[in-house]
Amino acid sequence: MDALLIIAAWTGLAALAAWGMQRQAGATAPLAAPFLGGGTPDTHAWQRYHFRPYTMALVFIAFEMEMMFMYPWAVVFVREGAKALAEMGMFLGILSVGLLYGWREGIFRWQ
Amino acid sequence: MSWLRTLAAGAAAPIYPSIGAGMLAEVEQLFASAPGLRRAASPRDAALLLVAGDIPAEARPALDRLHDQLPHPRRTLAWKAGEPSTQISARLNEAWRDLAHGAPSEPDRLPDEPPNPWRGIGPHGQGGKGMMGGTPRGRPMAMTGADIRDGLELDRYTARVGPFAPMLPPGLTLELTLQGDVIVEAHVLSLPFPQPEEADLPALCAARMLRLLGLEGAADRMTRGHAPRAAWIRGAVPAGLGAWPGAGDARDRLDAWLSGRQEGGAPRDPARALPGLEWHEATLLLASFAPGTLRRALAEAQDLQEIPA
Amino acid sequence: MSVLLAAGVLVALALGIWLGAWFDRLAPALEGGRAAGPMAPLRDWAALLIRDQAETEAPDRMNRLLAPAWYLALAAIGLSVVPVAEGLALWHSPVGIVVWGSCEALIVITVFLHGWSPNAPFPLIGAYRYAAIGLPVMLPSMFVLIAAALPAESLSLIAIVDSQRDSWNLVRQPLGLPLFLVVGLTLTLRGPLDFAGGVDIAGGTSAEESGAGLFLWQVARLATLVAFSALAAAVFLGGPLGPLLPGPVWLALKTALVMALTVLAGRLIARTTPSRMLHVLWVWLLPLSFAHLAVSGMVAL
Amino acid sequence: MTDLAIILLALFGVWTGWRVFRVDSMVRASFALMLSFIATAGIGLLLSAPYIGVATVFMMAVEMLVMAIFMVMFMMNPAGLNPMSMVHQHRLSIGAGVVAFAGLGAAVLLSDLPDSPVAPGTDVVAQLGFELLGPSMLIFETAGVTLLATMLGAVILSSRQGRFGMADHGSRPPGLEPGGAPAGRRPEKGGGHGHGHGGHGGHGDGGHGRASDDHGGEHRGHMSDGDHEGHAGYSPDGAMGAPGPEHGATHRTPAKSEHGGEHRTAHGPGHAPQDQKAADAPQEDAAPNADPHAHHRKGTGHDGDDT
Repeated sequence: MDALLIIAAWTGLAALAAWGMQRQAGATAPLAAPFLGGGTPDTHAWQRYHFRPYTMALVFIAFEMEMMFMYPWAVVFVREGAKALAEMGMFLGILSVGLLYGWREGIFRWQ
Repeated sequence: MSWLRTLAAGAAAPIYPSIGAGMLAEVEQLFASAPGLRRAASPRDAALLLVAGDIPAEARPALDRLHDQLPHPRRTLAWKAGEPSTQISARLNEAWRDLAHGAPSEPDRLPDEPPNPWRGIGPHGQGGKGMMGGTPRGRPMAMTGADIRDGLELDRYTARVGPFAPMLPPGLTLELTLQGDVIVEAHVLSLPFPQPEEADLPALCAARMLRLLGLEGAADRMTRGHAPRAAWIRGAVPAGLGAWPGAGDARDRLDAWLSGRQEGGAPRDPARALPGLEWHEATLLLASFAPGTLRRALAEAQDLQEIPA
Repeated sequence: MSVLLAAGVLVALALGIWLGAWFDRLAPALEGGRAAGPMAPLRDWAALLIRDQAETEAPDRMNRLLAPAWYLALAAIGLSVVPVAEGLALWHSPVGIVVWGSCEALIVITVFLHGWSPNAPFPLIGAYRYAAIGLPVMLPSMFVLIAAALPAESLSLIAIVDSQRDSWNLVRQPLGLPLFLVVGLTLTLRGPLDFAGGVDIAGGTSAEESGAGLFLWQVARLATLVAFSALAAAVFLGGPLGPLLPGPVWLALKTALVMALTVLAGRLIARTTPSRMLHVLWVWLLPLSFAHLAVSGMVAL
Repeated sequence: MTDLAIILLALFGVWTGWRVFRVDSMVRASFALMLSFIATAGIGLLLSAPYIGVATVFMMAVEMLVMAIFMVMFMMNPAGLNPMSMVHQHRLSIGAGVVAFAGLGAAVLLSDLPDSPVAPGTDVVAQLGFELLGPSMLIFETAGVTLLATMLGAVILSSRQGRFGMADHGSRPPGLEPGGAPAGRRPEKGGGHGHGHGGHGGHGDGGHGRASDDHGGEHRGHMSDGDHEGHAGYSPDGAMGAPGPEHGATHRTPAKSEHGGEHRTAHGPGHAPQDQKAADAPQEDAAPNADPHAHHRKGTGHDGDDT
């Protein structure tokens, strides 16, 4: 309960500050034009944006999901000792194969 | 709120320089050493527009567009060749103090018209029809094309960048088509403005690259004539970027500048090397040639292209 | 009590923001430039506040307005789980480091929104670049924080501080702080990991920002610097533990130290191209944090 | 008090969930969905499941960001500049929604929910850890293998540049001895490589999928050929091929010409008619399909025409 109150309070305060301080008045067309060093664009900037490391993003999601298992593991690691070490070693070992494969296929860069 | 204005008047003056012919080195020296001035990364962050040197007539419309992109309050100051930097520095500081204390702002130079008429057009008055049609809110939407790296048919964004873009040599205007942040097409619309030889000094050339590598402080230090203090300068430039026979790659050229040597080789048609490069790589590539060398190479390439046509 | 503590956190955050801004203005002295006085940050902010905020063409107005607010709020939430004295935090979360991890993930989203909302090319490039780098940076962060949780046998920051009574994690897990600094540089958009900004994209996500919007964004960046530094101080430098002086003073001193370190690292290390940095993160930093976790595990046993 | 908070969070979750379908912008839709998940996470927090609650926020934040990126990448009108509807197939979705709601509602109302409040001071996270290392070990390790399969699948389906060249050109390892047949298994219908357009490594792929595929795909092979509207060969490590003298004249060709036409200029005269035919045929069905793994399917599908 406290946690939710704290989160709500900080978020609310910050949003109020942002709302109160900023005034986005309607600008004239030349003032609103996007900055291109004096140049002009043909189209809106919003587009089907080509996000280059898309394969990386997919692998990242899988890897991150796996990391979530490690938090509870960390808590009992010292108490469980070698068993915990072996199990997590196996788990991480399996997943490192995925990373190695990704690295060999060259996904960790702009496609 | 007069206390706020008094406080603001004591701040460094936020300036966006539009650099014309012959003033590149002087503007760089000004911002590296004059007190109380701050070079803004974009005109949105600036209150003063410094027009340094002569701006050719072709670049005037671009200058007007740039001027209108400074938020209010704003003011323009011209810096003609021959005026000592202490004097322009004092003028800039004074102009900022005036503005901070509520001096009137300059009005727009261009008419208040959207790039395309849109109000009241379309089923919701947004300026377009269907999913991709019309000019919603004044501009059309980007359309698809094949990518040159992986062939995905995503949108192509075409825009003209320059002649006063902070990441390009002053005067250079490129018509670029981007897919994401990768350049898929590049054409030179105008050449960089001619600059005196001192703009090609190794220290200044190296400082320009350092700025692109995020080393603002080290770049200022080099501009003032000292060795930079920073880590991973060479390593940050990708090996093999901008390699030309006889000119080495960008990293070699930066190396040469850092050790005080002029780089020797010149590129052939550097604009042709831009497609396929990611934006940061492209700006590094252009900055890895001295302004004079780059201007000559671009001019030669333009001459070559005009003959067969 | 909680209200008092919350007020304390708010004051500490405000002071930290000012200190961080001042550090930024002191740093040029290292490079032979001019160091500014303690009033300089206030003057800079005033200069932003007296100027108008320019609207862009067809922006996502709501997200543009609120992105700085979320950034600021996330910094405050992250700071709330840091113990200010032994056994005392505003938010006694049993999963403090996971809360911090969530704040990291949401900060990446906030920066993305900040670059997306103005509908302009350079902010958009900054937003996507940052998303590409910000996502994988979270992995070293998770490894490092999990390594710190091993000897504490808990995910709570209070327990992690408590576990450092004999020796700080800085000593037991020497790689932790350097790796975590990478995370800090990313979250506070600084130096080698400031892929949301940069001269090559005219300031990136902030390229279209002016006036109060830019002010709030800069303040939020500094607030995140404070939160990150306080967390790093608690995880690696024993937080409020220390002789003679009261706990909060120790925490403040250590936080200031980490802030100075982050500012320095941000200023002195070059930023490479995003594609190369992605490679460095996955191929070098990730295995390094793997190794860090393995070694910390051995030491903890 | 807790009940009230749960009700408020549930209402917030439903409202943001509804917003997902009412906004025009893909980015807003993704992050509205994220807020909905965050509300659920808040309920988890109140139900004494701090780890599950906070981890939900963590996971969903990351996933919704990636989802937003992909939605913007592949959807028309991603920012909603022209008003649009996110809702399709009304009858079917209403039906599915009602069935799902009734089913889940029935499950909640009819099942015998446990009523044993967690004693204060219980270390729930540690219990979760013991569970993972004890009774649920098999599940946990299976999850590892599943995630590995996910990672491999993601790489195989979406990455175009592999170790041995472009995925849609066969991407086959080199021969075991110099000049030998490619190692590894042959793709069922035969890859583009090794089909006898001597010297022109990839040109046999004119028949592959969309013309645009080759357009980008042969990039590597063509580095020195000077076609493709004048880019001087990008190689993946950022190295620039030196633009040779033959880059001259073809460069100023406007980029938006048909792909087929460009190919004619690019290839030698001997190849032209064949390539033209091959490139035109698939272009008919070349709807702007941006799905990365469509390349592979289409590529192999059209391969037969050429060989």
